[in-house]
Amino acid sequence: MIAEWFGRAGNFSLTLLIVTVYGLLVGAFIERTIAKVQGRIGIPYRQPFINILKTLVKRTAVSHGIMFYLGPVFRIAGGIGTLAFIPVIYGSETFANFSYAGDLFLVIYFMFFGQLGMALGAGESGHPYSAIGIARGLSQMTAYEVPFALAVISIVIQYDTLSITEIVAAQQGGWQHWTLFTNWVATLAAMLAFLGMTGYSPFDIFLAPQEIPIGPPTEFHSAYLSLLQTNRALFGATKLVLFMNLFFGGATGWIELMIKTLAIYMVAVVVGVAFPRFRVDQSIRFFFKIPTLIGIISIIYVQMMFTS
Amino acid sequence: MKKTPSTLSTLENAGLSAEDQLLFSNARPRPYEPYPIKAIEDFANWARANSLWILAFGTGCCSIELRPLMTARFDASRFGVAGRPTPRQSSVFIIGGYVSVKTLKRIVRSYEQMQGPKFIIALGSCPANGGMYFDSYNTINQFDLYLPVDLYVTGCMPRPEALLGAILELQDDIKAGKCDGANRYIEHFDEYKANQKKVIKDWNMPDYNW
Amino acid sequence: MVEGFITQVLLQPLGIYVVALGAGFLVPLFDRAHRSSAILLFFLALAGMVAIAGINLLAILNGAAPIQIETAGIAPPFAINLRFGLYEGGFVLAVNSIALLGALHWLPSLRQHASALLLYLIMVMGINGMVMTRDLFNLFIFIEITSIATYALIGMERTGSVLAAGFKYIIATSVASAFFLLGTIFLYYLTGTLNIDGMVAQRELISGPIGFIATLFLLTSLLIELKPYPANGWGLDVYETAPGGIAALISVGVSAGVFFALLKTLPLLDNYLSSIAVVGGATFLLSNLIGLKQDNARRLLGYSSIGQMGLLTLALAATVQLGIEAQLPLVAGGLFINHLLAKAGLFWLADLVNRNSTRDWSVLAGRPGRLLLFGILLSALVGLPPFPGFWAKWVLVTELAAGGLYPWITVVLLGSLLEAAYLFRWFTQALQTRESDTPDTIRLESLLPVALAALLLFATGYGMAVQLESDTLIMFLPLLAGTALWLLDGLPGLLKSLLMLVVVAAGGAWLTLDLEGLNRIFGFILVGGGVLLSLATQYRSDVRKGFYPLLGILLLSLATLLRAHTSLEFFFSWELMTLSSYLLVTLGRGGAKPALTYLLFSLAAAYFILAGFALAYAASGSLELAALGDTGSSMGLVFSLLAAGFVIKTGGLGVHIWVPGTYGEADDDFTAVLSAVVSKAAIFGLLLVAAQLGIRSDIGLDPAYVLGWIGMLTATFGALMAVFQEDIKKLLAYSSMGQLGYIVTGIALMSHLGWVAALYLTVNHFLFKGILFLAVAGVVLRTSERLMYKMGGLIKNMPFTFVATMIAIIAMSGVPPLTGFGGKWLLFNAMMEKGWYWLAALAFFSSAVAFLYMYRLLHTVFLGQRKLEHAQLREAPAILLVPQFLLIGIIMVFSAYPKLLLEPLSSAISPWLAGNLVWDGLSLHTHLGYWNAPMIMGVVAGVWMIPLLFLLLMSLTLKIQKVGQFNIVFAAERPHRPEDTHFAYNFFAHYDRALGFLVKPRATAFWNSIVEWSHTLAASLRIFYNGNGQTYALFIVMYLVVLFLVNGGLQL
Amino acid sequence: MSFFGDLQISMIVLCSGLGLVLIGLWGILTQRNLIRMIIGFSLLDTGIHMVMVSIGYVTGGTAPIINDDVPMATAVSRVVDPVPSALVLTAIVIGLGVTAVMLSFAVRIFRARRTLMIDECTESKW
Repeated sequence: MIAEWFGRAGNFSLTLLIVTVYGLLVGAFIERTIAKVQGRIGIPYRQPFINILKTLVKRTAVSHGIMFYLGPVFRIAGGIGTLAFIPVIYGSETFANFSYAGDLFLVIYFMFFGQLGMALGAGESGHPYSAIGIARGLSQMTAYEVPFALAVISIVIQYDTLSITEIVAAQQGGWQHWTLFTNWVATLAAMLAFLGMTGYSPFDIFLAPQEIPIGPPTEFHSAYLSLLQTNRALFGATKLVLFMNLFFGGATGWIELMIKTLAIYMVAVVVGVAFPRFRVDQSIRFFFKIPTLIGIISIIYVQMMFTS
Repeated sequence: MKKTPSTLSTLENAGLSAEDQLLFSNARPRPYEPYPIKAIEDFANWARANSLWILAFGTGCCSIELRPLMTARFDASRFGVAGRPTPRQSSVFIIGGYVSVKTLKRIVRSYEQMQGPKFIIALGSCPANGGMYFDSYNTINQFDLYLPVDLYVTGCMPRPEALLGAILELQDDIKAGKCDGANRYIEHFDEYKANQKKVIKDWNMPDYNW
Repeated sequence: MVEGFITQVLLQPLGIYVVALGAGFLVPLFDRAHRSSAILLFFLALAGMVAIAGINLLAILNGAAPIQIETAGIAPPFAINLRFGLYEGGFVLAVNSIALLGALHWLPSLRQHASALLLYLIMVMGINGMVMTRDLFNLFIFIEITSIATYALIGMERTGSVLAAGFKYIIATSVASAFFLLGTIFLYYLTGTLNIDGMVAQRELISGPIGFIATLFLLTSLLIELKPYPANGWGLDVYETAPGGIAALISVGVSAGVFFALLKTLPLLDNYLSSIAVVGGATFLLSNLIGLKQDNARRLLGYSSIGQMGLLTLALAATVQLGIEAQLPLVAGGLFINHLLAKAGLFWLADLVNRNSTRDWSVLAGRPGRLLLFGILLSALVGLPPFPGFWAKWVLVTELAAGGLYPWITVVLLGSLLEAAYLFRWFTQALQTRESDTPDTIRLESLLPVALAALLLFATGYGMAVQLESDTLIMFLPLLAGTALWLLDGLPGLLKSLLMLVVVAAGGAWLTLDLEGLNRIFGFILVGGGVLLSLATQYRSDVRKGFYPLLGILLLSLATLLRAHTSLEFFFSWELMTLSSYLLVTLGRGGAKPALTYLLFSLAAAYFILAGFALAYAASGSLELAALGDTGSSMGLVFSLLAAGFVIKTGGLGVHIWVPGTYGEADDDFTAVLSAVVSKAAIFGLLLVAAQLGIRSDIGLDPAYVLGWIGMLTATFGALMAVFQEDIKKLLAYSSMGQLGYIVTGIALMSHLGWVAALYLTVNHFLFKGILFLAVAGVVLRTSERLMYKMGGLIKNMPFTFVATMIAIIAMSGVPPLTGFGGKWLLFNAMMEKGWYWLAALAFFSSAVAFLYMYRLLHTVFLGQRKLEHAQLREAPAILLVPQFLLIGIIMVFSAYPKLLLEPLSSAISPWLAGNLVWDGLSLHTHLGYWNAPMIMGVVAGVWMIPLLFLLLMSLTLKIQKVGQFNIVFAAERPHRPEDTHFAYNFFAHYDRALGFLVKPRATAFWNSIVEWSHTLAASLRIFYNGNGQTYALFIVMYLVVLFLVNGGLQL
Repeated sequence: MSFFGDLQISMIVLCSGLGLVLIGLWGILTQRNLIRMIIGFSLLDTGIHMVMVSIGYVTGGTAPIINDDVPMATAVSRVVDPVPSALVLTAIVIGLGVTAVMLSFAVRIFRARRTLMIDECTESKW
């Protein structure tokens, strides 16, 4: 029993390592890509690692209180935990993580864990901009959650299961079985929600570096910041893996995973470099219009196509 | 400057009202030691040198030269340089040109809020000797009386190439472990503070802005 | 000889007249000698009348035959005869007793006027005669005797307004008497007899045009005497102006006599039953509606009196129409005795308080004893338990339903609601202290008659309960406990609190521990939870007069609610719960006004439930709760009515407007009980109804589906409204509303999984909302603030409260690994299983919105910038924290091992909805997904601990300086004041800009317009009461004409 | 049979009684002076008494006294019904009482407010 637990934990640590490193590399890759578009060379691939390292080796720090201290811990625990409940590689016992503890529903709700903890930490910093950033972030979250929920419901109807493993299993056997092709409406709704979820432009007002110096984490620094930076890469990659599993047929190997997630990420990047920023109320209204409509259509669509 | 070990463990915060005293920390800053193992310290310095986050605070007209640094022509991000909107997360403070007394107050506050190790590059002639504003009533002439400067870049105003060169030089200095401005500031805290207070008349901040 | 005289004459019913007349003659003589001796004689006579009535009634109750009294030893029809049967005895005893009490009350004035003694005796004797006589002409004489005595009593007051009102009264009643006389003589012409029994025996002779005219005159006269709308302005004027003692006796005594006259002549008037019912119903409804507009206390009582007589008339006509005369004593008797005691008591009280405007009754504020009396009388009048009116209305409504007279049910319930509205508005006004009030000068002993009336109400209420129910002891247990605690109300607060807890714990355990299934589970929540949360009441050591007895009643009535086997038992406990919780809310700082809204919505809910139970009884013929399902074709309607009632009580969308005020203004510790415990009673009711009715296949899915939508919309809008609240308690109130919405949806699913979800959510809501409200109680105690933006940074002062709040909020939010996730997971699975996809999507949205207010609560109160004046605050008292941490313990256990909770829930549901939860080890499986709570708990603990350890390790290499609250980056400036640095006020302004249009107060506007419209309607309906005696007389004549036309007068 | 023979005496009394009732009602409803209203009431009362008497009257009947002239056996068809007469007596007494009370009210109202107009006594309303 104990050995089994250690085994699982070990396997998961491997997954965690790969996904984190991959997430950091993807971040660098995107930065470099954008730089190339702008005619620059861009950061070296090692830059995200150095950044984390640099913040770790800072020698001073201040603390605003216990929740401030625990905020980053909650945040990264949210990221790691979310990954822990997602099977990363289809058909691999090693990289199934702890996905047998809970289903898709668990993953969706666990994504809030880190955000809530971080919000509390940022709140205790006492900086008004943190609170403003959180208020904006939470508000926007309620909006993009709607098309996402509709898309999730749509695919749950389609595959008649909440188990991510089974959803991936149902998409095996060729690209034509991916949700992207069998239920493109739901995928479209989910990808629109994804734009909000990544926090890239045009939905990045809750970070707004110039207006509310990067919002929630504005007071975090040193080792706290290193945890947050790690989580940003890890959590971003985790969301990509989740979307890949739900809509793009999952992955049977790491290479497939990397190609697919990079492709999904590029959607957000392309939209992000092309569009200016929405105000919060504008982005909320945006999500309640077209994306929600598409989400609603996806449920009607799936009921017509798959349940008769 | 000679070292004056402070006798008090806390600061007076004389500039604050009794009410405000409760709201600000009155702890006296302490210098930090390098890592005990040389290899680790070198590695840490390498990381610090290759990830220079600049506080986005343009204090004077030379700050105009900071912008081109990130553009395609100079692309400082190659060297790990990035802008950061909050002093908490920044490690390099580039004093962009002349420093008025009013700005000095904000510079001091922001600098103290940065977490060490932290570095200052003084850009242009003005921070060094007052430059063309040497006889202005509200411009300070010698910046390093108030905050420790790690590197000066002269010129009025220096080209971005000069600034980029300064950054590379700073990286070399950091890697060599020569940039201990932050500790110097703390070790000579009382003198620095006295100098600051000499010019800043409306001192309504705590003595050290944690 | 003397002994013979006493037993043969005096103790016979006729002795009443002997005593009254004899004393009447002697009183002036005695008065010559000494005023006091006359008064003594007067009281002796009244007491004698009570005694004679009582002795004879007792004999009849013991099985003696009704006493027939023949005058002059000649049998009817050649002489007048009287009868003293069960009905007569009851009425006479009641009237005489109230007359005795009234005389006690009126004693100070009686001392002034010796002739009043005589008139009073004559009046009472007249009423006795009206009740007992069997001769129509003799009835006329007694009516006139009573009237003349009344006129004279009114005329003794020499102010212009009383005299004017008296004159109008004389004109009206004289015209009515003239009609009576005409009717009598025509009846005599047709039947050749004046004896009512004789006429009834020859009923067939009373036909044709003359018969029609004769009965029409008789009917009109009696109805007019009962003051029907709109021909009753003269009655109102007298009620308004006459001294309270007289008004009371007119309202209850004279009206009772006339009512009895109608009762005994009804066999002659059987053609007009529908007219009588319509007149009664319309009078009840309309006079209660018009009462809304009234702010003169006595005139208000007048409207209420008229309404009550209308209800009695309606009840009489309906009972006869349905052929259920056997129920008459319960229905008419109950309503009558209720009206008699309550109304007389109120008139007396009005006399003592001596304030015309109901607003000025605020002199009673802060006088618990007086308010208690006032409240008892009002509650009785409205028909709340345990008073006779409650039982009578129950029987009336169930019988109306059984007879299919549904419109009348609507009239009765709507009228009752309107009456409750203005009566309890009055009570609300009495509760509010005003600066300008001078203390009232009521002497304690002068309250004796009022107190006796209140006591008699309890006694008669219990008497009726015994008639209707077998399990009365258990039903009355909460009241007994409450009374016992009330007697100890002088003790120090902490001791009382302790006593209450002991009583409730012992009583509750005795009542609920042998329950099974669902009831057992709710027993733990309602009683166990109630006691646990009530522990916190110890945090206040002040006296809190009335608080502990009421809380005891409330919690024990929740226990008896669970024990109920019949719908009557259920409804009794339900109403008791409503009443006690209402009174508890009024004890809060600003509680009086919101409590009124709460009461009215609760009563509306109760009336829906009553109507539902009545229909169920009509359909199944049984009062057993278990028989609710045997209601055949009316099942859908029964379900809808009952569900509507319970949904109102959960604060469903549209009828939620009572929630914020009630939860906001009630005492802080009581709010916890109200939200965490009392609201679950509605959930229990809903489950009960769903179990008996909702799951039946023949009911169709539609009502349940509608219920599901109502629940989910409530959840969504509750969350949205909570987002924009600045008041911490109102925020939690809206949150409660929303959370109960999920539970309602869970119940509406009508599936095993759905119900498990609903029950799980119920338990969870109890756990976290109890913590939250208690935590808030601590915060409010320390800061004396309820507006969140005026707080901030309290985590430094109140870390334990913060931890409790945070854990409760995580448990509420649905974030794993705490209990909230299980509820959301179960609900989502159940909804998907059922195919309720749109509701599932809405649930996602509303649970996301919930994050906004949850974060706002934590941030603006505990995080951010602390105000200077809060720097020295202490942690909340330990006694507040203990229940919170006990609840946290339970949350933790259930989070890690939900099987402990889910297994009993599932097995409690299985009797109704087959199915069971599929377990694989500790992992719960549904059709769609799986949930392994212990493992999730383990993983989360692991992934949380590892970064924490890492950070701790890194901290060793760092110099971490703890800093002050202003040591923040503030764009190179320094913050100036915590107030302008704390981002808290209008926290979600941007959200308001985007979605604020959804939460414009439409429901409030709707209900306000309902109030406004009903006031406008009332204003336009009372234009008939222009104060002119001639107009009133015209209405009387018109009444005759209308009755003539409506009953087909033109066809003759 | 003469014309008057057809029109029975009781019918005349009945009709005039009912007429008086109507006149009395008219008086009560239209006359604003309290005294006139009381007179109206008296007329109404009297009218009712006449109606009562007329109902008991048997045309050509004798006084309801049982003696040798009117034996028991035939009394019912020959005598006037005595009951209405008795009732009328009582009713008159009561009517008198009511009228007296009304008049005393009128007096007191006049004393209290120096008017006898009923439409000036409308302060209690709505």
